[in-house]
Amino acid sequence: MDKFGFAISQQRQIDFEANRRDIAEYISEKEPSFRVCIECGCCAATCTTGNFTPFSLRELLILLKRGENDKVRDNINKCMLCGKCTLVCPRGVNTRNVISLAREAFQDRIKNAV
Amino acid sequence: MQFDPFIIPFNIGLYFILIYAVVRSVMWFRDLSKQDKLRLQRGFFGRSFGQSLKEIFMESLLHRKIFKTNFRLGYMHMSLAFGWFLLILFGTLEADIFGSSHLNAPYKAIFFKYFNPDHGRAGFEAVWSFVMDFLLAVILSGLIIAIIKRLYSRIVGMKKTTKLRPLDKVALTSLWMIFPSRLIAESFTSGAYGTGSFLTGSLGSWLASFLPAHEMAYPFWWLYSLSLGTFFVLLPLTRYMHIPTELFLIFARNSGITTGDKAGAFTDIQTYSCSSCGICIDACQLNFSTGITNIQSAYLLKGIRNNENVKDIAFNCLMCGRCDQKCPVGIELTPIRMLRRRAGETEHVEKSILKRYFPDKPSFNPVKVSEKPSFDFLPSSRPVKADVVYFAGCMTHLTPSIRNSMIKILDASGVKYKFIDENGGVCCGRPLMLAGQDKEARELINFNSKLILKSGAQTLVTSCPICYKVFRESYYLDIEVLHHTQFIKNLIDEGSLKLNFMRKKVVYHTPCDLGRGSGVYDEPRDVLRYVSRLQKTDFDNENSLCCGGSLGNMKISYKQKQIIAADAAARLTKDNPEILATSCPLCKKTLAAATETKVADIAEIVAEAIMLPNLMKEKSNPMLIVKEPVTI
Amino acid sequence: MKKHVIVIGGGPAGMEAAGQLIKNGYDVSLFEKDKTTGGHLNEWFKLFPDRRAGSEVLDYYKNLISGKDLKIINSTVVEKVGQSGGSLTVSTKEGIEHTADAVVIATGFDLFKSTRKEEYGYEIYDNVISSADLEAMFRKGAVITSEGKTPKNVGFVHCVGSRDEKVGNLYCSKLCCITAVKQAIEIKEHVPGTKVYCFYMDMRMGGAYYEELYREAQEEWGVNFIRGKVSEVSESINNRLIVKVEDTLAGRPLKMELDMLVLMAGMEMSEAGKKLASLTGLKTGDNRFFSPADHHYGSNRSNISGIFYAGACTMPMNITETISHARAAVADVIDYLKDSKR
Amino acid sequence: MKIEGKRAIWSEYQKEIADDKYYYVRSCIRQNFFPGSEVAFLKIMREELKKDVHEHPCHTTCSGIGYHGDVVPVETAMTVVARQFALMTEAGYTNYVPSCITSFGLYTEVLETWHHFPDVEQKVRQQLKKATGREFEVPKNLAHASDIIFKFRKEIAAKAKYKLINKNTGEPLKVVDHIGCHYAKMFPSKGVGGAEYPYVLAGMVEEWGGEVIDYPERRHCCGFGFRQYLVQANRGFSVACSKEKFESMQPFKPDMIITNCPGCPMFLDRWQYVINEMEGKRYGKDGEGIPVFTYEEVAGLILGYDPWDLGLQMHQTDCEPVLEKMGIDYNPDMKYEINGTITKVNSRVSLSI
Repeated sequence: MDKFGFAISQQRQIDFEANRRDIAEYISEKEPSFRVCIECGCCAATCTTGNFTPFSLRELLILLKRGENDKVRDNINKCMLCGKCTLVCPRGVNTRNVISLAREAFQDRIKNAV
Repeated sequence: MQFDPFIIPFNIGLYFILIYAVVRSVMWFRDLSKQDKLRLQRGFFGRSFGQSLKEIFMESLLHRKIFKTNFRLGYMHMSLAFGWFLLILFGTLEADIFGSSHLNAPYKAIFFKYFNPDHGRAGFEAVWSFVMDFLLAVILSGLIIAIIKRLYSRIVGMKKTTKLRPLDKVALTSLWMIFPSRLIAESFTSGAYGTGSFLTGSLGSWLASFLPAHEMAYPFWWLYSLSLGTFFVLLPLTRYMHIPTELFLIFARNSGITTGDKAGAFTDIQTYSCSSCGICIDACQLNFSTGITNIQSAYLLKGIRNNENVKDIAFNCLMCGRCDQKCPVGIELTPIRMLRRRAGETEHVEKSILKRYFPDKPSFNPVKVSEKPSFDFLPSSRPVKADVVYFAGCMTHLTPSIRNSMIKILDASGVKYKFIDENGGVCCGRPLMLAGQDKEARELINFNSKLILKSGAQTLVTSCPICYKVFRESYYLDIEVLHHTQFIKNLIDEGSLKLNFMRKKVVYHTPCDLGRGSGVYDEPRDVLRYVSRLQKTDFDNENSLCCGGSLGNMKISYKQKQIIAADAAARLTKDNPEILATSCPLCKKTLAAATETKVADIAEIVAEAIMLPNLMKEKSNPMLIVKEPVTI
Repeated sequence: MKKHVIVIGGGPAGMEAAGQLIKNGYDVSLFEKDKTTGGHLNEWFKLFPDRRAGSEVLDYYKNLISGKDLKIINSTVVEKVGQSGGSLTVSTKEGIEHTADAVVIATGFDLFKSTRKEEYGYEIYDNVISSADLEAMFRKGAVITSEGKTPKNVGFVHCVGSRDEKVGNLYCSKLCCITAVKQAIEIKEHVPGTKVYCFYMDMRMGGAYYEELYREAQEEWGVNFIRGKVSEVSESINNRLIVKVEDTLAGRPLKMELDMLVLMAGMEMSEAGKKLASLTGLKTGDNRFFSPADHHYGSNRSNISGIFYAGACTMPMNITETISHARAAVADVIDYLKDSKR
Repeated sequence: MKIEGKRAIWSEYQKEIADDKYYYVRSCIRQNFFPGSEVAFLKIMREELKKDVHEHPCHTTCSGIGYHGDVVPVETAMTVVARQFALMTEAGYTNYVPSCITSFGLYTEVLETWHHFPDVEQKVRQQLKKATGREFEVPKNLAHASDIIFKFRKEIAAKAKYKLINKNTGEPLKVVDHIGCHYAKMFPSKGVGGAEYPYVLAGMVEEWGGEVIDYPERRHCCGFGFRQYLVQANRGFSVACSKEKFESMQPFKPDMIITNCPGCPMFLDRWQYVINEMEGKRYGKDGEGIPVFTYEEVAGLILGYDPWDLGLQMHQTDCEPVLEKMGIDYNPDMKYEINGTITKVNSRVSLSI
């Protein structure tokens, strides 16, 4: 591709139309509290995993909602499910269930793919 | 030779169920692990045999435990089980004593009246008939309660999780028909011959007054036999399978077999031993605080038996263990649920009749998202040396006053310790296990184990019962693991912690994972008694409530948790204590938000009670402290 | 003899002030530039946060002045208030003068003209509409695109004409956020299957039950909120709107196709108010609204004695605040007329 | 799309453009990329419109390319600009007409700066005086060369031999107008039609019979961006910009692109070739490219100038499809005629860019 000594840069933009948002819809249906997140970041601030590695539940939840699923799938397993985020969430989001549902949804999609 | 064709259905049913019970028992035995087989053999031929017989009598027949919790329910179960047992016993004796021969085939006892219609006119025979009628009356009274209970639960709109399948309906109908058909058959025969005692005799003579009793009796004897036969044949397909299975369970349990963390024949036996009595539903806080009535253990086991997808049921549970404590059959409900969580989603399969008589072993394949390790980002741990290591736990970091109190106590007691997760540690792994992710949990367990072992400590102290349970059960640490309440108790006993007595009225809330989960009931209460005026509540020890904050439940909303917490707090603070004490950071946080009463961890109460001389050597004073290097 | 008070503007503030003044026994004349009183309230279908009908508040005003001797002069623009001796002279555009002992200015606000945010293509792209246009759709009971179809994806742009130096408005109009939330819910009510996205800079949910409504929008109606201001709008070959926004919390630019885009127009000092200010010599602030004598304890008084302010001519206000502000103005008028020695 | 809405905005962005006596300054890079364009401009102005257009031999770069490439500080740039103004003043002209969009942007920026900070202007005056001994007057009128053509678009249409109309179908050609970023994005009020919906090229296209396409990425930069293409490692970003535009305009099936900036036609033209080489993708009809023109070339074409005199053979994306559609009478064999001899050039030679 780098015929001329460079390659054409890839889009960084989230293409909302092209993305699959079915995982977010699945979670939202099973755990309605997923919808009331206001992205305050309290979860990420207290996160046990976030103490060791750049892991932000807030970011992952947004990416899920936008259908940017790859990054979520690559990172969601870093969660230890310790539940601190659930305790500090000002909106009462059942974060642990959201994560479990996300894992489940990815699992199902992997199954379907096979 | 006394014979009539109507006995054939009964005979088929009886011999079928006897053979089936033997075959199924052999299959279960075969599926047990090697150790468990050995245990069962020793148990069966050993001392626990007597214990098992006693238990069978007390529980399977008399239903003592159900009696204890619910008299009406207990009577119902006892009248049906013990009543029927006695009816068979007395019937057999009757056939033996008054029949034409000794050691009769079972049907002769069952249909004794048909073959000996003249029996029971006077004297000893009449007394015996009276006893038989009395037993029948007892059973029928139990049956009436059962029918009322069933109708009532429909009237009040309690939802059944699964619809009755056609075979279930047939089985249930046949069960309900057994005793009424016997009553009517015996009554007609008695009416025709002028025999029978207070029940069959009176009913018989009344029926005979306007019906041709002699002709009417025969079809009802057929019905009686058919009902018995049908019930016996269909029994393995219904929840009444619990009757034979429970016998096996009692022997297995008394031989020392436990559920453990692997599925197997014992789990299977327990699953089939549930009689769906509903006591677990009554014990469940999700039921009595939030009105969730379709996820309790009875439904879980029913779903597993029916091969349904029980994932949502499995995860909607506080894992508090209240039902385990109350289960009259002694099924290890919470461990079975844990196994089910690990299995994740299972597809519902409608099984063939044959498969339902001889089900496959339930598969418990854990959910795997990826083969990659999940936590390879964790840093390699640097060793710290200490006699005692203190692991606060994630939840304790959200309740800094507990953490600070523990530091104060440790400093005051002069123990040489290291605070290994001072700057935020790695989760103990139990939350992942509760979510069914054992493989991932194992990674965290390995990480923490290394950290603890490298410290060379002899004692591990934690403030969190969740951590405590998993440290004890799933970590292979060859050191003493103590919850801080136990540790404080030791310090007081040794005399290294001098405390003032505070005249405060305190009640104690036992955290689920510390109490029912780990069996630690006494030490926290001892410590509290040492420093305060500990009061009783209706929910002490094994009967303690869950605070509602449980990490075990993945499904309920925050609002529902709040309701459970408020309900629990209200019940615990009924007598207006000054402090609602607990020994779990999560319980403290949850309860504190749900009550006006001051909620405090035992560590906080103790830290406040430390005598001044102890405090003199307090090392946590920022002016005196020598900063240690970061430990993680 | 009764003292004469002239109220300029027949919106909620003016009506409230006039009604309360009549109650207190004054001779009151109300000048309204439009054919009818009611102001912007006439255009609003439902009000936040309880989504009651706007007409209910209009009915309240009807009751407030019914049977009272209030002189309403419609279709008349007041241009200037002059001082002569102890009394005030109110001059209309036609040059007719009216004398008054006190004047209450309640000229309210103008909705920001969305064409000024050129990049959003208001009045260029068919399905870019303003919040007021959407209210008109609600009143008609039909939320449809220009092609007459039911929109499947609807976006809301918050802060159009507010907090935007490029259009000269540094201030927050305060009501657009909650209006967007209210309208988002109403869209879901009208067209249940529609997906709604709100593009916001900050969610300013300061009023009573605003935050609760925001939560309701998320939880019960599934309205999506994306933090980031739309930078540009264009039209695809299929006549769908393409919006570009940065999802600031994801840290990534985002492109989305919509069937309808609603611009949450902010509030500006009314044109009539501006003219009145300059001809009368009333002070205005950097935000161009009337500048009250004191922001804390003199928010109804002007720099000219005898002239008072009521409502959104001093700053963006909701109906509740407008009514309270108008009542406070009446208190100031009463106080003023009692003290004056005439 | 409501065209009235656009017209309303266009009417708000009127700009004063001088009608004669122009001091014309050439662009550094256009002279190399599309030398025919500036020649065509002069020819149209002088011969068709009979205007006085002055060119000064001492004119140098305005330094805008260095300024935007972060190598020339603003004060230096201002002093260079001041020298150009001094040359204009010395020549006795007051209407300054740059050929380059970046120059136009820089001149506008400098004039605005001086307007708001007169002390800066004084300082620049002193510096120029010290360095060159020259003095200058600020131009009375600053207009980009495309503004001038816009102003006389009707006069040119009146003389036109061809229209932007497909001869075969009678339908207007679909034209993408691409405005250089520095034309109005920095100072919207200085551009005809403003920055959001610029009218300068759209006005010409409309007048000359074409139909302007409004496609989603019309605002996007061509990818020139100075810093981007100058550094080889950044060129991928430059191509990506052009590519985004092509992807966006493709569904509208444009017949051609018209531009008013030095860099835009260069990059929109050359990157089509590069994208095709790297990804095998073309954006025009039937696997062709989309021809890219400067506004002078388009004006020249409709006035009937020979395509090869206009330098259309310098384009990497072939222009012939548009010539065919317009029905222009041209000799394909003369495409590469140099000094009377036809040289065969393989246009597919892989260039090192």
